[in-house]
Amino acid sequence: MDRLVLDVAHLFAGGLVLVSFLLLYQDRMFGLLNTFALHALVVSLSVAWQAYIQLAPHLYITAAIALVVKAIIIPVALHRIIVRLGIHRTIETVVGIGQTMLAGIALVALSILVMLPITAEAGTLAREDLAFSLSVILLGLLMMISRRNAVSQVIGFMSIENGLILAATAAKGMPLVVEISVAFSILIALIVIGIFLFRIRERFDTVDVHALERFRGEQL
Amino acid sequence: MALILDVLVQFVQLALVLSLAPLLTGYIRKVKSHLLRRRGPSVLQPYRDLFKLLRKEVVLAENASWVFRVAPYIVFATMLIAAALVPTFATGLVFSPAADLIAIVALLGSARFALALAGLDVGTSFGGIGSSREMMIASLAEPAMLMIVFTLSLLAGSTQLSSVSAFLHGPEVGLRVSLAMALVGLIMVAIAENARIPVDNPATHLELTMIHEAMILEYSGRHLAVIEAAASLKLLLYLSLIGCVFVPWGVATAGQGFGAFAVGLIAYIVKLAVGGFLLAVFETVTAKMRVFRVSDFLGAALMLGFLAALLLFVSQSV
Amino acid sequence: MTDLGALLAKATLLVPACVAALLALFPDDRLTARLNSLGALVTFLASTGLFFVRPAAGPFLIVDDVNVVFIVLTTFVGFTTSVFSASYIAHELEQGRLTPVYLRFYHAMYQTLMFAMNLALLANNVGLMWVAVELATLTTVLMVGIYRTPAALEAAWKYFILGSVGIALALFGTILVYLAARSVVGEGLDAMAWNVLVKRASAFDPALLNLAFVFLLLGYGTKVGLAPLHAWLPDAHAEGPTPISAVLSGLLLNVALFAVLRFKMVMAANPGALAPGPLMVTLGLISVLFAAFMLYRRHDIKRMFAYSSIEHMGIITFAFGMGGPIANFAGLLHMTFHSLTKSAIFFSVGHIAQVKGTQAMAEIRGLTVSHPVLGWGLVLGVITIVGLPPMGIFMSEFLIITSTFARQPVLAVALALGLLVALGALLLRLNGLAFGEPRGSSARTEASFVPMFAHLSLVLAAGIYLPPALVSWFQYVAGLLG
Amino acid sequence: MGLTILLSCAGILLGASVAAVLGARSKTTTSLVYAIALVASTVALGTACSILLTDPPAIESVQLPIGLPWLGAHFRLDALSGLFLVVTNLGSAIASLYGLGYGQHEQAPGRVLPFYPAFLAAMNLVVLADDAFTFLLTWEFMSLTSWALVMAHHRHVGNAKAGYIYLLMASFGTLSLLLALGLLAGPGGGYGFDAIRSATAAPGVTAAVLALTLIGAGSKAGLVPLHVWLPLAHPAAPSHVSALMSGVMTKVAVYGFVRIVFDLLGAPGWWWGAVVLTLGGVTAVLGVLYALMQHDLKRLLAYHTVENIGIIFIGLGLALAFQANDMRWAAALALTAALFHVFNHSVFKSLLFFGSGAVLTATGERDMERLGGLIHRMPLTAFAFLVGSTAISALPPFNGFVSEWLTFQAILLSPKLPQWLLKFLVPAVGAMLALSAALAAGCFVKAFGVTFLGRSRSSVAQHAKETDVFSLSAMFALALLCLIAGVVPGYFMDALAPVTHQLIGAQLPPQEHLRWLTIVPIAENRSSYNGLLLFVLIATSAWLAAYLIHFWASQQVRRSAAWDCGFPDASPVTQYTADSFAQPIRRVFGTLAFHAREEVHMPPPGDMRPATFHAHLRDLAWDTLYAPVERFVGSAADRLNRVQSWTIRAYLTLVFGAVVVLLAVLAVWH
Repeated sequence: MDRLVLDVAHLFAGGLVLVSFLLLYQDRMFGLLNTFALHALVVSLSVAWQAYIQLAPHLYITAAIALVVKAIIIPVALHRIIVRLGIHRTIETVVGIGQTMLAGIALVALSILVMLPITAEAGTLAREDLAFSLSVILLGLLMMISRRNAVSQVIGFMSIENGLILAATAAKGMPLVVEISVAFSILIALIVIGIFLFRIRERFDTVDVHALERFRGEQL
Repeated sequence: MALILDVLVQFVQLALVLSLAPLLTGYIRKVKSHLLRRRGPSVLQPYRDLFKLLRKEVVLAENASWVFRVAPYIVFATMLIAAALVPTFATGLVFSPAADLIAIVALLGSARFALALAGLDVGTSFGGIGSSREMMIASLAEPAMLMIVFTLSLLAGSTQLSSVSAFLHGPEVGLRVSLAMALVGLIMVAIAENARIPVDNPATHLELTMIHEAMILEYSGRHLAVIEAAASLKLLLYLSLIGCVFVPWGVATAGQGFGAFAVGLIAYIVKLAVGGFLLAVFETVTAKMRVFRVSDFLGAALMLGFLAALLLFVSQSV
Repeated sequence: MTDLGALLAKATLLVPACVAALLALFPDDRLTARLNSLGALVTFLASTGLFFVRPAAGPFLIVDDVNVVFIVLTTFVGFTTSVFSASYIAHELEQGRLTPVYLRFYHAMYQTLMFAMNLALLANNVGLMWVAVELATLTTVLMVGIYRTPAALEAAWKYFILGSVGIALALFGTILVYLAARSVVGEGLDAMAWNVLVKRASAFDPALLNLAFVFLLLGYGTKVGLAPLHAWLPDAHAEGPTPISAVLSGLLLNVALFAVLRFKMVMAANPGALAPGPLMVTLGLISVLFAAFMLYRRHDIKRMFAYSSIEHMGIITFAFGMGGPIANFAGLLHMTFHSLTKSAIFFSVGHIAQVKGTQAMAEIRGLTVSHPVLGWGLVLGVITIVGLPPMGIFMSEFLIITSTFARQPVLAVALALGLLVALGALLLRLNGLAFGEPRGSSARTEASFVPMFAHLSLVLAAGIYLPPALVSWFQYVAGLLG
Repeated sequence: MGLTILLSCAGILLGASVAAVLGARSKTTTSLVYAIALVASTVALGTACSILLTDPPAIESVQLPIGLPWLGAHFRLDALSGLFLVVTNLGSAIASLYGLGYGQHEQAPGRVLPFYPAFLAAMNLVVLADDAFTFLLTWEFMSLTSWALVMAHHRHVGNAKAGYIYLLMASFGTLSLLLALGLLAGPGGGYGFDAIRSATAAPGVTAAVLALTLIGAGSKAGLVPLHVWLPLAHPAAPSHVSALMSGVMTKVAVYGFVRIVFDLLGAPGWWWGAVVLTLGGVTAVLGVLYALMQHDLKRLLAYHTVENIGIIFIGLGLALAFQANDMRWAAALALTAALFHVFNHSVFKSLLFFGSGAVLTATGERDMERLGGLIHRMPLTAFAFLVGSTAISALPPFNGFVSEWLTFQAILLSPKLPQWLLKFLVPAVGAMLALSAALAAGCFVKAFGVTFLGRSRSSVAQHAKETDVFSLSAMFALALLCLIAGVVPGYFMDALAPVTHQLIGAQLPPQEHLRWLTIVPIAENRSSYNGLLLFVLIATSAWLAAYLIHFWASQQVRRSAAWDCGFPDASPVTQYTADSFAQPIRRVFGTLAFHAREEVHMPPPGDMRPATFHAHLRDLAWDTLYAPVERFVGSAADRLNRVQSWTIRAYLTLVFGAVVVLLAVLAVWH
């Protein structure tokens, strides 16, 4: 029984990393949204599984939030925004998809390398899971810096958050998980609203006033 | 009692230098004119000039301030005291502890300071020329002089003139290269300081070449007389300095009695005569140099003095 | 006694929260400023009570030697800033840069921010502390963007994104700490209670702690504004309302640094963990040197002092990184003095920018002639911040440099050069701002100078005489910091 | 007891400065502040004198519960601090007396009065401080207050820049002193001077400390090449403050050097002397050459301070060299010379700055090219200034000569030094000293002659009025002091004996009992000097000559136009100017010392354009040391400044990079 339980948990964690790679791979906006929905789905599933095996019903709330907010509402909202603001349907990348994937693999390797020294008595959550969530976080960061679109950057950030939720829920008996996930959802909601309010079409840095900053004081 | 006697001797020397100075000037002029196949004025001419000038009234420029009127007396007094402190016929006089060689050099500096100020006082361009050139020359001549002083005092282990000449009189001096350098340097400095050819020409009034004469251009009457007297005192001072340091023979020491004093006196006058003659010959055979060559001339003197001192520093190892 | 302490602690948290709610609902825009100051004053008084009576450490809240000084400092600066903000905001209303609606919003947010910071300081639960810091971030983001100029929105947005990433990193670190603690302490709240963590830290898994500290340092370090994580800080200071700049520099940076310090104590308590010193020293030194050079080409007065905040955060981090009783003591001292001084400087800068109608330093000249009090206040503040005596910062910098020089001469020389470069830049600007022929409007200011001079005189007094109680507190905490 | 009085004097002064902030408006405040300062510093002066003259000097120390918490503020009063307190408070007292009159002309008293007493207090406290923290705090506070005074006239062009450079250099110096004391204190933080004294430092440490102290104290005292701020800052301040900065504050810097190197650092190595000597010699010559090239009176005086600092450091270097070779009495002689020069320079430099201040108030001019003929308008000021010029030119019978004479005597002892480097170095330095002395005379012929003599070069100079009685009394007090210290130096040298005894363990033979007050530093037959006798002889013979001539010969005087080789009444423009006076010396030394270039544009005959002459001088120290640093900082700032305008994605990349790097480090660390 126990063996199986852990394997399922690992399955979800590994799946999340896989989906993160899929996110990195996407070059069309809508495909990205769908993949992110999948990402959120996997997270909610793993959270639910953790709730089940830890007998921690409050985790179901987190799972529900993940499912509703991130797998449904936000993708839909972003879909609307893209249509409304007429954002390009293709994703501008800084470096080619290929290099990004390679970098991603390197990051996964790094996170595993970092996790190696951790002694196994870290509990039921073995190093692998921790390594997985860390790699999800790093992949999310990589996505944020390798994509030029605001939307894809937001999605990168949300995948980071998924990784955090994964780690938090899998950390058995961690208090305040629900509160934290709620707080995070607020954050994300604000970001999405921000995109909408600030009419940010393509990038975070469309209005880059400081590029204009010229020094007008007396020289040294 | 003994103190009074010492003071008396001191004042004798004071009177001696005061009376001999114009004579020396006249004598040098006489020798020069003989060398030029002229008869020339009598050796007593300087005295006559002085008394003539003393009786004349003073013509002051409107702008002249008290500095202009006081300076001549300061110069004269300083020069007189300095000359009186250099041993002429006897060393170890009662006032000689008051000032050693360095102090005497500084006294000459004070006199120069006063005269340069006087040159600037009236506010004419020539006075300015004179003062600024005089200070330029002094800025090189004084260090050279001090270097020579270093050399002598390092040899004698004292800056006190009496001790120096006593030491150089003594046996353990021998012949030293630094002494030779010092002598040459001292002569060069003396020529520059007394405004003799080739540095300056005491007889010229050609505006652009004047140095010393330009400073005192505005002086007349008794002031001029006092300044002239001071100038001749300065010449005498340098000659007697060279004499008592480099040819210390015959100089009496205090308290040796009148016989020794008489010998010293004769020796001193002989030295003055020889020195004056050599100076006259030198001035006759050389030509005056451009003002801005003077710096090289005095730079050479400074180098000589410095080398002399350095040699002694290096040779004196403990 | 302790129940009274608990009451005070609760008051410190609840008063701002309630006042915030009240202000959000309160229609009248004339009284709001006063109410704001009043609330801040009550909070301050309540927190000063904590000096004398302390509650027992609960699972969520704790008052101990480590945070009591900072909580009092925070509430005090919060109060003085609210007084300053009253006169500042009135002027903004006249100028029409803010509408009454935004004013309500502003005051509500101000109290929320106070609540968040007090919570972060009082939190015993590291998760709670994280939530509080996130809340503080959100509120400040909203206030930075309150003027809704393109520049302000840009700054707010930059702050928002970078802050969120930092927060995310910090959360991962927090989770790791919990994991490290769980296997020793057991599941549940205790594994996140800070006092328990420190007690039991020696048994934790060092590898997990190391990983955790890396994330916590980077996460909260983003909030501290250490280079190269600093990017949000200058613009956020420059574009927001000046009271918020004062609170940001004076308090929020301190709170974030305080979070880092708490975890440094855990690290120090564990023999197997890597020494956090080198990391902090490196980050601190980078920040000092970077900020020092950045100071030269500034033309916006508020942005310049924001960079100076980066510099000083660097100094403090450097000091804690060096460790040892003297350096830690100096670091704590420097935290206190910096928050007082920098907020005072922003008070004067706020009035200056208002009366001159610009933040461009090239347009501001000869303040000591046109506005003597304001100008000399600025001069005094700058002289204090660059560490000239007899102000307190001279003492802390003296201790940091001398204690470092005996151990790591190279680092000390590098730090000293950084300080010198920064001093050169700030004095150069000060010359232009305070002296020479006055330029720009010389209208009278109806400013309240009390907060500014209160802060500066406190720093001055501390530079000459430190009360023994304070000294013993700092020495105790310095010992904990290892 | 004495320490208590001194500390309370400092306290009173600080209180006065706080009070002055409140009541800076009214005229009465001015008089009040200066009166308080006068009284306080006079009391302090008396106390310090009594300390210095009690034999053996009592060492008092006290610890106040302020400053560093676990250390407290230590203050100590010994012979050394006693001497420098005398210098400080003498300068302060007379400057305050001068300020009673001069301060009335101040346009912005609010910018002077609050800082002036604080400045005085700071200087006193530096000399009294007995632990590293208090020392540095008061030291930097002294810089800060003097900076505020420099900024008093911030609207004049260049003053703000001068203040900026000054405060920057001062902080630089303080930082290096801080490092030096940090080295001495060690990791344990033994900041007390007694702890430092008892500890013994490693050779490498002592070398570093000496270098840092030379930088720190030297930058405040104005050693070349750290002097650049001095000629900018000192003239910018109000004149009595310039006098204090030039005459007294530089001496406090010397005190810092002496305290650390002679007292705290332990037995010197012989090469210390070599380093200090070289710096001193170079400083002396370059300082006076710079001074000669100036035509701004106050700046000339400021540059000349650099020269005197050089002379003082020559003495100190000799003392170090002798002490290292255990020639204690020679070291005592050199140290006495240096310390006596410290006193003398503080006296006549203050006098000269007071004179320049009187000229400034009378004419509103600092530029000598627009002055001249002032001796007719302000005779008393002119007389006092003349005395000061004579004294600073090291001419007998004034005090400047005595200290230089002692320095020469010390140099003449140095052949006994075994080290070869010193054998070559010392005569060279001696030549430099002689050169600088001679140049100084030229410099002050120019300063006095162009300013006070000749004909007025501008209408302001024509209508100048004599200055007020307070300023005059201050100047004449100092002039009298110059003469007294010159004619009876024996008493002063005896007063210095306890200091040399404290620092070196030897002292000169007592001078005051010798016949006719002759001073004999070493031995009767070696060297001796008697200023009194010289003065009396010169005065009497001058007076006698004048009297006799006027009595026997003639005393008529006729005023007429100047003869001037027969040129008809040339205008005052044709007088020698300051620049033309310096031209021969510029030709001789200038090309070497500061790449002097002269440009003459002589239009062809018949052309109406005026001929022009330009002399270009460069400050080599600035070109070679400071300009590169300035350029580096500027370019580094420009490079880094690009970061300011990056995009958010770039910043995120920075964060990401930081994470990855730290994780990699962590991975490697295991």
